[in-house]
Amino acid sequence: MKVIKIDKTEWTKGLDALRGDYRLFGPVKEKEYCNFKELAKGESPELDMPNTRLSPKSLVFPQSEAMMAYSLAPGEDQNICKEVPKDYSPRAILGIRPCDAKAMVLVHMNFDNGDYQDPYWLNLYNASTFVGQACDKPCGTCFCTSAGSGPYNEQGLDVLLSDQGDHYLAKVLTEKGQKLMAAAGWKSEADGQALAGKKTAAETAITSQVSTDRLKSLDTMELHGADFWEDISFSCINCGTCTFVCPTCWCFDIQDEVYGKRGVRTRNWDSCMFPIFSVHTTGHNPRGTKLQRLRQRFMHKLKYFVDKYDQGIMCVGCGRCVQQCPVNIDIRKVCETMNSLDSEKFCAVQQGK
Amino acid sequence: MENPYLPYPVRIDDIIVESEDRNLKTFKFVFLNPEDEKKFAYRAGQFAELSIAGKGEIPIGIASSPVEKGFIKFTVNKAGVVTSHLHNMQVGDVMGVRGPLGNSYPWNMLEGKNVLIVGGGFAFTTLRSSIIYMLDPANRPKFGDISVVYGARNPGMLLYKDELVEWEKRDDIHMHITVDGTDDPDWKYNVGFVPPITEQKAPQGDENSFAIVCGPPIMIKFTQPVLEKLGYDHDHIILSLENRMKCGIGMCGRCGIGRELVCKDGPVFTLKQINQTPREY
Amino acid sequence: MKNLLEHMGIEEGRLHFSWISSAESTKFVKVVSEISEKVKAIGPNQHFVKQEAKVA
Amino acid sequence: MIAYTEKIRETAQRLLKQCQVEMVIGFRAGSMPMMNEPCFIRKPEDAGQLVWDSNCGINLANYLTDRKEGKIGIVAKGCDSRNIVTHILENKIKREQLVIIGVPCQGMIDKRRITRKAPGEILEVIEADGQVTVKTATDAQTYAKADVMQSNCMVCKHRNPVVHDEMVADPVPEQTDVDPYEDVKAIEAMTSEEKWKYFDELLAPCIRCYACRNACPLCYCPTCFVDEAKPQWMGKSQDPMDVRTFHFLRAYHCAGRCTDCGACERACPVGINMRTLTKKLNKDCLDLYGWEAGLSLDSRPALDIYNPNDPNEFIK
Repeated sequence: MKVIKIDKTEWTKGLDALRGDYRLFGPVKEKEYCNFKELAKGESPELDMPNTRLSPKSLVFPQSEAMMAYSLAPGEDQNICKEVPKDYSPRAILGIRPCDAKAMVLVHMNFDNGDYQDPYWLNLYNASTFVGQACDKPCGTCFCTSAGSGPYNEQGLDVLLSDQGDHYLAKVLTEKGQKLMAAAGWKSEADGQALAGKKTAAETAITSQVSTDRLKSLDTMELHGADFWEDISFSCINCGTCTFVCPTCWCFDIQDEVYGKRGVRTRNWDSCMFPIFSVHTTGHNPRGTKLQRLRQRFMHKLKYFVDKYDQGIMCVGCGRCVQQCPVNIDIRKVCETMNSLDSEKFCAVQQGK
Repeated sequence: MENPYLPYPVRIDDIIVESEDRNLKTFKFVFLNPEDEKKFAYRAGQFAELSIAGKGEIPIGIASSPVEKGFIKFTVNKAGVVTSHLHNMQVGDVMGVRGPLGNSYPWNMLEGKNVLIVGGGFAFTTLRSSIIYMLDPANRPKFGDISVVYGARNPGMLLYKDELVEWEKRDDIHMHITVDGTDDPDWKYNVGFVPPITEQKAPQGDENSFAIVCGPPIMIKFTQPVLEKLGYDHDHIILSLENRMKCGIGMCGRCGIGRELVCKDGPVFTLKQINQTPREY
Repeated sequence: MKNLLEHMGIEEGRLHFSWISSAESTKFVKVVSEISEKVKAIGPNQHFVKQEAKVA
Repeated sequence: MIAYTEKIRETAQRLLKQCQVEMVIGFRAGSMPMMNEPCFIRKPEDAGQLVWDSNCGINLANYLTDRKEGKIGIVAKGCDSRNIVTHILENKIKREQLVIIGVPCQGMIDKRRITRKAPGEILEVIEADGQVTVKTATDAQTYAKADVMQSNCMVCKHRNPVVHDEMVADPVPEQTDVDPYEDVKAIEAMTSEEKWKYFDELLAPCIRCYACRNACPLCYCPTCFVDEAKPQWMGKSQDPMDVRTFHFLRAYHCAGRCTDCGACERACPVGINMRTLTKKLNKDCLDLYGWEAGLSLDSRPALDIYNPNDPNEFIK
């Protein structure tokens, strides 16, 4: 597809033009951290940042979302759930990083699972045009290149922007992207040669890696029963930080809330780290200990998902959980430990590496 | 896009108290919109989310059978927030049903085979659905011998008593009803736990026989070796699992046992399949 | 509890505690009247009220 | 710090070798700058994993709740030891089960404070002689450690363990010229409207991951009030009222028990200083009852006892 040169002087003008057709979302600095927010009029996305503190998953999967509403008052509609109005007008997601866009591709497989389609997630996803920004300055915790993504990865993006100093080079990847570029009035075609060099440089700058080659062939039950889980899970405090900051974690809870004679059925993010996630009404909990819950998280990401979809691990290497885990449980270390089961059983853990 | 979270509105048509402790009631629902009944085409062994506005949803096995038309039935144990509320509802009240959900008993595989049904307690619901389905005149020729071992704590806790009596009388189904204990001197059926009764009464297994087991975990645990002894292979032992669920359609993530989701890939699995999962149910 | 609520921005005088025996009817009337006066003077409560969850 | 580490390893090894303990709970080196990971050691030969520096801010008392081992060694700085005392008083662990390896503490580094100051991604943080050197790809900056400590450490008056069986060093001098409640007083001086707004803004970033609750050694309830379903006490959404209810009630559950160890603030992924709530309660407990949590095994917590002289002007 085409490569378009966007002079930085034309950037805000283009954004203003886009506002006619799209709601704009992008990273905004609030207090200490950048997070994805709807851009106010005249506001530009903060593109020069390491990455947002929270992943952009909330753009298509809000942490709390109304699913349906109902009346509890006597009448014809009493107790009948009805859909609630939603705004699925076109949205432009500006400055999403390739890892996070790839994460949406993985999550898509869950919300469109062949038998059922989740209308809330899919409608928002389909309404969005993803304008990604390539990462030229990856962090020490980034391991996207070994997690099925990369700083210039194009999966899940409609446009990929690369910062070239005084201008951006925009690689248009889809029809949707094409349409957005036209709406913004960015049209001066350029050759994309500069992109290849930058891509290689960015990939080389990624110093952190995980090995995933053996995960698929390893036996599920053997991994599940491995004795390293006690060591890995000891420090875990079972908070939901890793799951909430993760761009590929999609688990949710459904809750009814009543206000007088009306009620709303809402869904909220949930976390496999929380004991109530899996507890039965009888009080029996199949994952009642923190070891079981932590194991579920890593086994899901690094084994069950791998087996189920054959699309690699359910992790894009964004490094958020590594940076934000309060007790420094590092998925890279866990992945290595799992991947090297048997051959180097325990070495890595026992030496504290 | 169809919204799979949106329940079909139904009216409670009848409520039957099934057990003497009054904790088990069967609810008969009629769809408010007749076209919804067509969309709710189900197989025996599937479940649905019963949805009560303001309270939430609860996954319950479908107790009625696909051959019964015009209504659906669920037998519900009073336990949590939603089921307690449901038990207080009245005939005529409107609520929601979402489904059918999950796979079912593997009817294609079971055709032409002998079927042994082992059930305990209130998990008998989808088994009732299955028995009615198999005994339907149109379906009965498709199956070989049908045997049933069904147990409850005491005679007062047995579900669907009228039907049990009827099935007892038939000669195309072998009923072995049992209770853990009773002080009723007129009790004319078995006394004992399900596993030993199964061992005494159930037919031997072979490649033409399948066993469907549904009951509390403890019963399943002790029935498994009995079935093995009787000659049922692990891929001929069929179990229906329960796990905490919310969405029922394979999305919310909580009911996973390894890569399988109990709500969508199950709830029915062969023992052979379950052996390959971490059994987190 | 009172201190912490007021620390978070609930107005002083909105939360009251009292210890009244079932036999102390006059005290009960007195306390309730006093409290109603005070709370009326502060006006309707605006905080810690959830009309409906603000969710997407 | 290196001396501390060596002494901790030596002690842990000795305790394990002599079978005085089944396990030692301490810290091992983390995979990131300014992070160490809580860990347990069961074999004497593994004691070398243990480390000590100014990145051991997680409160290890959290890992003692209802532990079944007969004998546990635990590395404890001042605040950890106060929470161990609280745990013992609240029957979450027995004193006889513990061999407490006391560490006189000189304050923990505030990861966020340093990250804010650094011009880029921090690659390495080195501390020596009261100085902290922060290296990024492009430069290196040195700060006085006193300027980059966790804010609770800056005003800490109990750096030395209050209870211990071993000590890895001589006690450090306690800070005396600090006012622990300056920030609380600033809020107290606000009008109700200002206070409401202050907490609105403070709690706005909360994602209800419950890291604050779970990092807190006091929050050991088997089922937290936010998770309770029968009855359900509060909403589970991101509604600001639900978020505030959670923080308000959690703080209240810590009244008279909180040692201001800072674990909640440190654990928060979005940088909320929820200590402004717990500290208010600490201040009230000190002002009203002269009580500070976890200083002695011999006295019951302020809200655990009745005294006819308790101030009661709030009751009409």
